[in-house]
Amino acid sequence: AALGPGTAAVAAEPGNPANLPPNVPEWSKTLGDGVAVRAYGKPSKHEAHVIRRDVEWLTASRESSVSFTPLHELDGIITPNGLCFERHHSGIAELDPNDYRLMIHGLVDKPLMFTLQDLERLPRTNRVYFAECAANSGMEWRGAQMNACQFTHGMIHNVMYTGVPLRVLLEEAGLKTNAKWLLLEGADSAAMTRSLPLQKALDDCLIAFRMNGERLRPENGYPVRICVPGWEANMWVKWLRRIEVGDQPWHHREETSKYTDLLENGKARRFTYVMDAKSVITSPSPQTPFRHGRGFTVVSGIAWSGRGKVARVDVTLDGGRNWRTARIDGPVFDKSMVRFYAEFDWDGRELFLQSRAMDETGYVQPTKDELRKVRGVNSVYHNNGIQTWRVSPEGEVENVEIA
Amino acid sequence: AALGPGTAAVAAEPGNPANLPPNVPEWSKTLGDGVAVRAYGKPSKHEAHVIRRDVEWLTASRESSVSFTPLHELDGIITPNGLCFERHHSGIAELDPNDYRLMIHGLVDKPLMFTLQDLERLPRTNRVYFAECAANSGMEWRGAQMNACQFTHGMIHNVMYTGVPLRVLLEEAGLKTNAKWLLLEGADSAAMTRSLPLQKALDDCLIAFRMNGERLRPENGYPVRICVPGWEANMWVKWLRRIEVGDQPWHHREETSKYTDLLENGKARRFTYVMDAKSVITSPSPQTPFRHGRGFTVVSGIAWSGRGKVARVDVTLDGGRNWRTARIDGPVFDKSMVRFYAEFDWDGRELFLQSRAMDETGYVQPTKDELRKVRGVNSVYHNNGIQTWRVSPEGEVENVEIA
Amino acid sequence: QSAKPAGKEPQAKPAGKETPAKTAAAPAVAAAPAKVHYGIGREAKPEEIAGWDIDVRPDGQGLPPGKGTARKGEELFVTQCAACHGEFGESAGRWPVLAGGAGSLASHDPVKTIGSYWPYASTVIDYVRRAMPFGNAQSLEGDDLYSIVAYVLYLNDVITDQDQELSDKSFPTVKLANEANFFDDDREVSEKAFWKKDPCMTNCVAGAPKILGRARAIDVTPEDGKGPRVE
Amino acid sequence: QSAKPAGKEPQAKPAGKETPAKTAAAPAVAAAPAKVHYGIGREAKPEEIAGWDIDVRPDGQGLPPGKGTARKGEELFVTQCAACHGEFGESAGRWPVLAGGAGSLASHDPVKTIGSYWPYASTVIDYVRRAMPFGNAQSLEGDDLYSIVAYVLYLNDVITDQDQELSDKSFPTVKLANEANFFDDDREVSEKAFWKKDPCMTNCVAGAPKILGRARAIDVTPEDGKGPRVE
Ligand code: HEC
Ligand code: HEC
Ligand SMILES: [Ca+2]
Ligand SMILES: [Ca+2]
Ligand SMILES: [Ca+2]
Ligand SMILES: [Ca+2]
Ligand SMILES: [Ca+2]
Ligand SMILES: [Ca+2]
Ligand SMILES: [Co+2]
Ligand SMILES: [Co+2]
Repeated sequence: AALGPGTAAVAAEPGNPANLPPNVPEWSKTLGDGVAVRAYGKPSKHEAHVIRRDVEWLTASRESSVSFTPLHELDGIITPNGLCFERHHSGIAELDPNDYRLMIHGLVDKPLMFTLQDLERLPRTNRVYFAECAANSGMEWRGAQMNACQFTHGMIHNVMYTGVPLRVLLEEAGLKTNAKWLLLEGADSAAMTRSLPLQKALDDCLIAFRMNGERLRPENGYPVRICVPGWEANMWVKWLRRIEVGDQPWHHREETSKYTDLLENGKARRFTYVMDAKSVITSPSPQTPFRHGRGFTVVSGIAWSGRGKVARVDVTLDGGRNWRTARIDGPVFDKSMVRFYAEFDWDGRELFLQSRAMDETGYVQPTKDELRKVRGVNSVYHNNGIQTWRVSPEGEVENVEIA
Repeated sequence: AALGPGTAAVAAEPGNPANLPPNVPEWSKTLGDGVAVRAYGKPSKHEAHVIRRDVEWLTASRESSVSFTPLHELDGIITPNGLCFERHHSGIAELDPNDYRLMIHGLVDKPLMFTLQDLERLPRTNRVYFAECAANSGMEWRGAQMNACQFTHGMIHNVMYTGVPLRVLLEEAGLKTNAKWLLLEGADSAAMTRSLPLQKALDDCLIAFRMNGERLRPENGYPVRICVPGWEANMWVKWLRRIEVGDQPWHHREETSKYTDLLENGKARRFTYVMDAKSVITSPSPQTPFRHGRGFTVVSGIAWSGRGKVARVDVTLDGGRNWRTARIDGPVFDKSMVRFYAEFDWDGRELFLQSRAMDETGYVQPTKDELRKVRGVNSVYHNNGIQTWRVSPEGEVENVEIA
Repeated sequence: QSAKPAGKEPQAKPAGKETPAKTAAAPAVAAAPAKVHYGIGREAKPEEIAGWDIDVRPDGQGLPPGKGTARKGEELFVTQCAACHGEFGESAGRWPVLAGGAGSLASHDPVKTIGSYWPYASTVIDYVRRAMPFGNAQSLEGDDLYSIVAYVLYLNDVITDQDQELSDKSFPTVKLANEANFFDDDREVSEKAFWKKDPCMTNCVAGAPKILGRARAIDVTPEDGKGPRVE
Repeated sequence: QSAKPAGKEPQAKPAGKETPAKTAAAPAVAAAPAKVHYGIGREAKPEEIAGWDIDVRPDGQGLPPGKGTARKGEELFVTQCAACHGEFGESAGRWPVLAGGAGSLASHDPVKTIGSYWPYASTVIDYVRRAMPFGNAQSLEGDDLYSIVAYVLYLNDVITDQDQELSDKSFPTVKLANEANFFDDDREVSEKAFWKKDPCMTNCVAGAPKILGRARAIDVTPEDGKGPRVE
């Protein structure tokens, strides 16, 4: 109910009196499900709204489409596996792990073939990385379009991977001196390919077989994907079946037709791998408005950078007139999300919330207008402009663009 | 097939030739499930064996029993929510979050009542902690009994929590000067209670509402549990409904009849809260033997300490005659699991694998015999003795005790 | 030769009340005053507390009003408890044993019951009130509660007169025999040998390993479904 | 005024081959020699590689044997492709457009097709071979593949003679018009203004915020199910 500026109402206390003190609810009297009844557990039935969602009008078929992580319903920095956004080009390849093979060939001393069991005999490592689709926020280039944090920013997840450094496999095969590029190829029916510069391959790429402790999920490349830390998620080829070593890039469909950034003058950038520093306030946001009326409250969001660690996040309540540095809480890893909070006393007035990430290289997340000035509005990819949420006096939140 | 010592066989390559190169499998030709078809995802059907399991003979009913985390099938340090071990005393309480209330009363200036929404308006924090049941490895006091890492060590999980420091809530209520102990009480039909010293409550306890980013799972206390970092998991009361502040402990059933440690002379320790430093090799272990024959391979395990950070883990291949320091890989947090690896070239001979954790206080995980010397074999709880796995020349692994 | 963990992450203490005051964004339009209370949550009403405040302490704090005798409790126990715990607390099948075990604590096979092990009688009334009967918790109160508890204590030879009345007045005088045998955690003293400077790294044990026992031989790992029980 | 993150965690480089050699436990019974190769994985056989090595590069490396013309490709395209992409590559419904868009790249509504945008013809043969028809991937080879690709290039005015033969020999000579308009990522130069030392903290913009656009007005957020498409 709208009460006018500055008069935000305190919501009535939720709940069924029969279950509230002094009464004793049923669940405090009778037995619930026993152990191992839910041998592999899932969320409460009261959380059925916390799901990946897609945008029907985006593509012609769900097999080549994207589903979005419900960022507005998450906290901390770990994305639960069941909620990691999906981007498939021909649906989920469902491999039998016994039939899994990774082939490495081309400019190597000895072409090699690995089973999944083979990979697990090599020295492995555990790293937390974000994977962001370069098209994340791509629908916002021309202005505020999607009225939901899930759809403006949900093509990202942050996961702890276990895998073997790609470097180990390449050294096992032995690189020829003219080796400069790698072709990564998936086993899905898009046979997804990307060209990867050798230097990145030898730096920090992982041949990953686990996410957040357990096996990769089918929708994330089970049994093996590659992690290309800080670089656009399209390169993180899933269901990885083949790595060819070559002396030049392949210029395949995903690095020419797609994942090139068209500028205003009709020219296009290619090989734009790194994901620029970015942040977004996840709560409040259109799907999680303020329901509590005035008083002390928490603004929460995430920030990340493909160039290294997030160094700082600023938050504004007045649309960028004045900024305060937010509190980063929880682990700060290289090329990983961080979680930030900004607490304040809301007096019930209209707010224009924004967050601004800075990374350890000194890069500062630009405004959308700063970005458009350099790139125009046709780039599709790499939109890391600052997001504005308007909070109404009633606590409703909407995606707006402001001057 | 047994080939005798030193002649471990290399397993035949797995797989269906129709799906192996040069052939192109079905999943590289046809479309799989589209995005958001699995709105909340789950593991591959080929991972159906990676589940929580219980031990039927342990208790009279599954509603008061335990299920064990499949540690042997996990890596890294995050336990996926669906696989976190369960210990219920009257089954899973299934609360409606609208009906959730937390009451704080007793020796406070002002008794308080919080809704879930209230808790989320207070400053929150993200921390990774292990929760280990004090009865973990309790079946091994008298000797090697359970032939599975899941059952010898699976009453532990390691999770990133989001919650409000308990200190914040207590300060909001205002503590009377004679406040010394807290009673924690759950909303399940065991109305689980434990007494908590105020000092710990003000130090690092969290009123947690999220695990690994999403809401707590029902089996882990949805919507709110308390984290008591480094202390036995029985104190991490789930479905937390009430905190009473008092001037003395309550000596309730879970801190008298249970969770007291009976020594050989018939006397018993009480208030044994801290979980001592401990470790276990999760792979190879009886459920995940060596299937690869001789050659380079990886020993992997976890270590943790309720007293702080794990400082070091040693591994022996010869039953404790000689030790080498293992490689800790991944984040090292306070009162959290760490992951360790020890790679070596297996020549196919019989091995007696052990791991030994040390924490930053200088505590060294004892052998089972060292432990029995001080405590006898009737303690039930707090068995942190060094685990031995025998690896046969064929690669089979079994739980043994050795001299 | 000490391992260098790949990355050490100091976990700062969770934010207390001061943290947001120091570092959080105050509304740009007007700086938030440093605050003592957040003003979140509401006062809990006495009648609300009364409904949930069911705990009982050894000193008698929290005892509900009521009275009862073992004689009156026997029938209630037989109806509501014996199916699991046995008519005399000896247990039916694998459900918990409630009585017996006197003198067994220092033996190879200790039986820990209310009579043999528990330090405080208040724990019985607290626990039965909050958690029993299993599956019908918080159903017992007043005279029925005191009577059942009196019967359980009678089974344990804690009271020997079936007609002795227990009430919220008299209950704190009931003492259990084993109370003095509990002592607070002393591991940092009694187990201080576990804090070792330099654990042995080479030639720590003489001779080849000898197998003393194997879990396989005991053969109780699921799916076998047999074997001893633990608590 | 810079935030102090609660905990900074340096992630060391993933272990390379040297790491285990330096720190891993060698068998206590016999120290493992420092090794150059782990000896894990087996040699991939030439015929295995041949079955999976389907990529094609602009310089012609990887072109499969075969030849074809647009005239022969038309019928194949109509049967296998047109249901989605339209008879002339104009797209049916919301499936990708394959032709047209010439001169649109610098406009407000760029149409990026093979003819208008793609830099290399090799990408067409590579992609169709690996991924099309959608749902029946890796089914096209040899002359059929060359013919369909020739037809797609013909629809895009890349070749203008329906009978021009494309083959593994001639394919590398086919050039696309837009090749020169691609350049490598230059953000660190062209966007160096985004590396700011001290971003503005107070009074950064004059006046109150003015709303220029609202997602609500566009109203395409699910479940509405209408609105523009993106790639
Ligand atoms: C349907 C089975 C069942 C019934 C009926 C039942 N109990 Fe229990 N009782 C249990 C179980 C199971 C436990 C252990 C619960 C746990 O693990 O936390 C238990 C535990 C106890 C304990 C604690 C034992 C110990 O050593 O810690 C007492 C005391 C007790 N019950 C008393 C009673 C009384 C009195 C009644 C009747 C009013 C009763 N029980 C009815 C199943 C039952
Ligand atoms: C059932 C629908 C369908 C059929 C039939 C089909 N395609 Fe496609 N095509 C698609 C989809 C969907 C995509 C985009 C896939 C993705 O997102 O990765 C696509 C993409 C393409 C592209 C790349 C377009 C671009 O701009 O990047 C080309 C070229 C192409 N198809 C050619 C063909 C040819 C040639 C055939 C027949 C041999 C064919 N397609 C049959 C659905 C179809
Ligand atoms: Ca009380
Ligand atoms: Ca029995
Ligand atoms: Ca058996
Ligand atoms: Ca090739
Ligand atoms: Ca169309
Ligand atoms: Ca609408
Ligand atoms: Co890019
Ligand atoms: Co204890």
